[in-house]
Amino acid sequence: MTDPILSVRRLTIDIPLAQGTMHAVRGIDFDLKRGETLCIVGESGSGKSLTSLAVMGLLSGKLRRSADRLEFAGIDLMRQKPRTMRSLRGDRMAMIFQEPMTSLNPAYTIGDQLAEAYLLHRRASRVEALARAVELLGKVGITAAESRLSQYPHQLSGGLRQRVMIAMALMCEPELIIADEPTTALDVTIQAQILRLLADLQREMNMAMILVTHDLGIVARIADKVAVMYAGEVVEQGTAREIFDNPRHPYTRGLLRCIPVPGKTKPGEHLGSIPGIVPSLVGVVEGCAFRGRCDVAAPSCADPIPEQKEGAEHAWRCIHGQAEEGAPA
Amino acid sequence: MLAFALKRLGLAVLVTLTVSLLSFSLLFMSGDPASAIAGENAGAADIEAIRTLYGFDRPFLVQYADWLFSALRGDFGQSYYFKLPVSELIADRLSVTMLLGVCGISFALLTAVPLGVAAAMRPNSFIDRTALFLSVMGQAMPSFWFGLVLIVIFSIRLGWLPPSGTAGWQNFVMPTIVLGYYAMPAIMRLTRAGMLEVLGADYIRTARAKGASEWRVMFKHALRNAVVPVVSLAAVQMGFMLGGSIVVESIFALHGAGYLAWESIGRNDLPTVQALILIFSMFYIVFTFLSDLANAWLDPRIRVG
Amino acid sequence: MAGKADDTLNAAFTKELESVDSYFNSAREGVILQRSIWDGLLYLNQETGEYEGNLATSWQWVDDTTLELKLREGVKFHNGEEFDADDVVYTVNFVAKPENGVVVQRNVNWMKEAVKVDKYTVRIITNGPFPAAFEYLAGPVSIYPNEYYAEAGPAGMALKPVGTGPYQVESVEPGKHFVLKKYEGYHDSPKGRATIGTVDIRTIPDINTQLAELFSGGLDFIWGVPADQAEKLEAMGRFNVANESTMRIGYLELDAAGRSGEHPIKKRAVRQAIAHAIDRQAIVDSLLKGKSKVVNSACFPSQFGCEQDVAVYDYDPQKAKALLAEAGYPDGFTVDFYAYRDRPYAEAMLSYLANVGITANLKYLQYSALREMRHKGETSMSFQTWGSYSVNDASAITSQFFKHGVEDFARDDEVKAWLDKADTSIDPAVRKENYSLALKKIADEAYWVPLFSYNSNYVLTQDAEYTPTPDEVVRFFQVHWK
Amino acid sequence: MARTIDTAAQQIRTASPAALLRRRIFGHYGLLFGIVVLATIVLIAAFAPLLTAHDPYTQDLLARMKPPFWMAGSDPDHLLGTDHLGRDYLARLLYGARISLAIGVIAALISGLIGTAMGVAAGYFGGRVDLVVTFLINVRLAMPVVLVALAVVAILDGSLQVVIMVLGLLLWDRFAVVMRSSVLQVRDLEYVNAAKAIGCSVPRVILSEIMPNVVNNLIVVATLEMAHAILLEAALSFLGLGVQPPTPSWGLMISEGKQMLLFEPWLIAIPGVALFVLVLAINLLGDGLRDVSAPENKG
Repeated sequence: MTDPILSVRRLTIDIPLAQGTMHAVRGIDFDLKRGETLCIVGESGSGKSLTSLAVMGLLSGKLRRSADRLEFAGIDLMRQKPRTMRSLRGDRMAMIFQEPMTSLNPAYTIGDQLAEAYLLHRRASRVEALARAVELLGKVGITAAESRLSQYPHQLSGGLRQRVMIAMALMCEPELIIADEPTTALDVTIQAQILRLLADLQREMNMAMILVTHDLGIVARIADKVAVMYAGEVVEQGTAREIFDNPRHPYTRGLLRCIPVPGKTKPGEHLGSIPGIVPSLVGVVEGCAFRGRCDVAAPSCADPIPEQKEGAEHAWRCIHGQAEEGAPA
Repeated sequence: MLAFALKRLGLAVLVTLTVSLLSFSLLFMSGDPASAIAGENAGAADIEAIRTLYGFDRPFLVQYADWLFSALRGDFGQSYYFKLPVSELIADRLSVTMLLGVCGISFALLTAVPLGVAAAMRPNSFIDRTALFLSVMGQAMPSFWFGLVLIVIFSIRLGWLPPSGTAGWQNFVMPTIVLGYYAMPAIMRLTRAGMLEVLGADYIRTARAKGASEWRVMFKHALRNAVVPVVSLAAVQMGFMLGGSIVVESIFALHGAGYLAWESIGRNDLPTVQALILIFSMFYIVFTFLSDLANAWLDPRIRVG
Repeated sequence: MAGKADDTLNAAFTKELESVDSYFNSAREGVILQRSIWDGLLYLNQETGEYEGNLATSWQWVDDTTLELKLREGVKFHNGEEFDADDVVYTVNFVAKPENGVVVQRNVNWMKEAVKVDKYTVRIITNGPFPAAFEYLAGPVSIYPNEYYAEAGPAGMALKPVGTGPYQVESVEPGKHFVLKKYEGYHDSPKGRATIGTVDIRTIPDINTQLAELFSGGLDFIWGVPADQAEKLEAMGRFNVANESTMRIGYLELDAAGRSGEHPIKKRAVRQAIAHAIDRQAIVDSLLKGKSKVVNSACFPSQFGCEQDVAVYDYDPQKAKALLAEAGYPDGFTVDFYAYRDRPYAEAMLSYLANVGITANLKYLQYSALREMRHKGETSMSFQTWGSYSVNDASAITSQFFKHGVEDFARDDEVKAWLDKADTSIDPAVRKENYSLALKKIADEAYWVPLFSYNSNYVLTQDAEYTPTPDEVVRFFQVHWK
Repeated sequence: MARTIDTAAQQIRTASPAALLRRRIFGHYGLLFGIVVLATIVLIAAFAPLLTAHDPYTQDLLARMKPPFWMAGSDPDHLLGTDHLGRDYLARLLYGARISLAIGVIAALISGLIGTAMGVAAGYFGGRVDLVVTFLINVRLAMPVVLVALAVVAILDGSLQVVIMVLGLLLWDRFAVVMRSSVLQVRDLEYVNAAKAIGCSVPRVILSEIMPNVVNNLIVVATLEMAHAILLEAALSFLGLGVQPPTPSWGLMISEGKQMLLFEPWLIAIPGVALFVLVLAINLLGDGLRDVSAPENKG
């Protein structure tokens, strides 16, 4: 096996607030290899988006990021100057955001915005950059690509804009692409097209991809690995097969309860709801954050929770798991 | 773009006509122009003769139309006071006022926009608070007071700048600051608010994700969008400044068009006042028209589709 | 910057002068320029009060309406044109024609025409006997070059004035900036030659700006400085401050004739009460200061015919109240009080009036607006001032306002008859007697409440000297460097 | 990103809306300052006769321009000295607060009524009404305010009523602009449509459904226009065409004191500072209200 292109250990993000520090992401680990797709799932506020922004180095100034390791292709992202980070972003790692309607600058043409990253990272003329833009627009399935270059974002539909966003992310053939809920703002029918497109391109260009999503149907279809986040922690991660077939964390199981048969969940279907509210992450958080909503909570859930492992990839944070259920083998 | 420009132009012409009609009727009510021209020792018969001679006895609308058509040819009549063609008189004074206005708005923009951007980049920082303080001061400080204070400091105490006149660039320093400071707060605040709003926008994150530098993000991606309302405001402020520079012109003895207008009101010099009100309103209209065009250029959502 | 070092006197006007052509402005600033740029036929010696020859060398009345003058030879205008009888004839005939629209008609409408006798002799024919003729010939009637004026007209003269005076005009920016240069070819006039090379005059409307310029050396000479500021300037010891009385007097114009309708002021007792109510001496002492004096007669004391032995209304609020009660207003009344200048003086008077029960509402208007109201007879009480155009003769003030014109609120036939007689007689004794009768009646009836004479403060840099005169005319040619 | 924090932060907000508002108000020093200072000035205006024994109109020509207490030669009887006619400066300042407040409040009321009516009509009805109103706003903006005000005051003489009326009739533009856009924003909201659907009359819909939702903006504009009117009156006074003496308006006091600016700067400094503080307080109040009612628009 090759080394992971992205390796994250004990990534922590703190948000200082007037009322105290909010521990939005609390020590998460994951690895991602070239050509792999990692899906991060979880409900709003679980820290999925922050995690992807942290990898890109795009957290706003007030947020504090720390990690034992945050390596991209052997580069320690924690220790890079902003300048180096800028040279990586848009070139070797790229990101697609969830709001195509607002993620494009209204003041510039599609062509300008597509060319920008290419011009920033490659020694290329504007003509070359635009040619590359046309090529990629074609790749993301936009017809009459040439004429689109001089159009402005407001002249395009949401689906087209998201295709443009994807093309923009791919301009420099990144090694890692992070897609943060790229389809939530779109029509259901278009969602499927866009996701299929993403998956195809990822395979074709042999990129590593992190896909942040709510949509378990998608996860089931395209994920190699899945990380389930809850209240700032990865409560369970493993290969897609492991997560869907053998979920160990009560939260994962809660999520999966509405999709009885993995692989048959329809695209666009949302996570089932689990009663109760997410606890405050401000101040010291001890024990399992899910215990307030958990059917199988025990007094020891308030103590630090050890990580349990099974095989090379599958890991979860719960006092239950192996002992209770037994290895499914 | 052309249709847009034409539409705005039509509106501009209509507004100009309305303003001129309003100002004409306002001044029509303001007293007997014949008596003003006749001077101190004129008898009733003299005044009557002048009234007929100048055509003040004709119906209001006829006089207005007459004036308007002459004005369209650039002929604003003779100043009752200076006995000179108004257009000649005004041309001379306007150059001072325009220069002052351009300097003033440039000063305002050159201080307000960087301050606003800096303040927006670091909300609640020292620079943000300084900018806020400056703008709050600017809004509450009467400009005549500020002008006189500057004279006391820079002309009398330090002797650096001449207090009055139009002899050289030094003469324009203080008037520019006073006039510019009047417009600065609003522009600063709008820039800051616009930048804050824009900096939170998703496309700024997109730009960062592409690896654009902070400088590029601020000035290429953010400012371009934040500046759209600022351009409109600056145009409005510029129009106000030209018409509102009376106080500044009077303090610094600049003999500009604003001061001329004020004096002409006192002298019942109607042709001059009418021409000036019309020209000031046209300035406003032209500036807003230009700013509309500039905005259309800056913001394709206005221009296209 | 300027001053003695480069032989330039920097001075300031407060108002924008409409036209440098002295016949086409009515402003004090215009008179000041006129005296420097042009000459009259005669000259009034301010010290002796005697008339001396200027462009004329001798003069005499041929009859009641014909004045013959011998002209000075060898005088040249600034543009090189030679001065002779043609210039006088052209100037007089031009300005005397009402349709040419000279602004201050009174200055010229006494002249019918001028007739050339020979190259250096002219006759001026007057419209009826006009005893004050010398006053005008030494004052506002200045002689223009006939050829140049015929070509340039008033508009050209305003932009590029040409005269015979001690200063010639270097540049004019209408209303804003005037530069005068010493005229090297000036004739041997009683005015004397200018000693300062350049006079640079800018219009600076704000008194604070004028003072700031003075402090920072941008100005060498300002005048009309209010009393309080002049006191402070004098205390600073950095400037020459001179005070001189002016011919301007302030007065309350009371509508005795009832032109503005029925109102208490029509009653004599009420007008007298108003006169008794105001402490004029206190206003002079505290506000006007300098050489100002309380005046009692409806003219400036030095003017010919200005009778001083008239009824005097002392400050006596009790008497004022008694007079009001007598007139049927024991509780006073309310009246609009119009004014156009010197707001503090007006305010001070309001307060005195309030003390005797008269509620006066101040209406502060622009001069022209107020004049229009007065011409229409809409004001029952207004605070006016009159400078007599520095003409040292009662005809320039009393006759101006009491001969049933639009500015006559007394409309007293008797007064008018006396004034007519005084104005048209050549005999000084007859004139004096009739002015006296008129002024006494005006005072007895309290048609006006004469208030005080004005004064003017002249402030110069320490490098320069100037002795002001009561006619309020600044003579640049008499300013000297120390 | 900011949004991410907001959503995150919102989760942990447990306080009630009222408590939150209270916290915002007391956390906003500008607003607090504005409220306290303005309230003080209003109280001073209301109780002026109790605060000084002097009458603001009584003059004493023998005691002119007595310096204020911090200068040598001051008279303990006249804490802030006397003016050019020997009137007590403190008394004039205290009574003057009434005039300046009256000018600000009434002018803002008049212009507020005009501007709101026009703006609401334009926003609510749209179409031709909107076109006409927008046109009128343009015309109004194109007129040079100071000049027109000067011209009108010069024609009609500068009594307090005239000055207030002129300012009121000239300053409605911002009301109209802001009200129009505010109404446009709420016009098609569900509850408005619901009110229309159940057959409420137009005035009723406007008064009970639309106005409550735009009143925040209205108040903010009103404060700013108040400040604007007060400053404009001072400028008119400076040019000699403001409120007539002997009314003790601050603008008039400045204009009277400016004559002695270079020698007795306190004459203009005292009313100048009072005017500055008043306008500052009103502006801070307006800014603060905007921040508190819509923190996302802070700026």
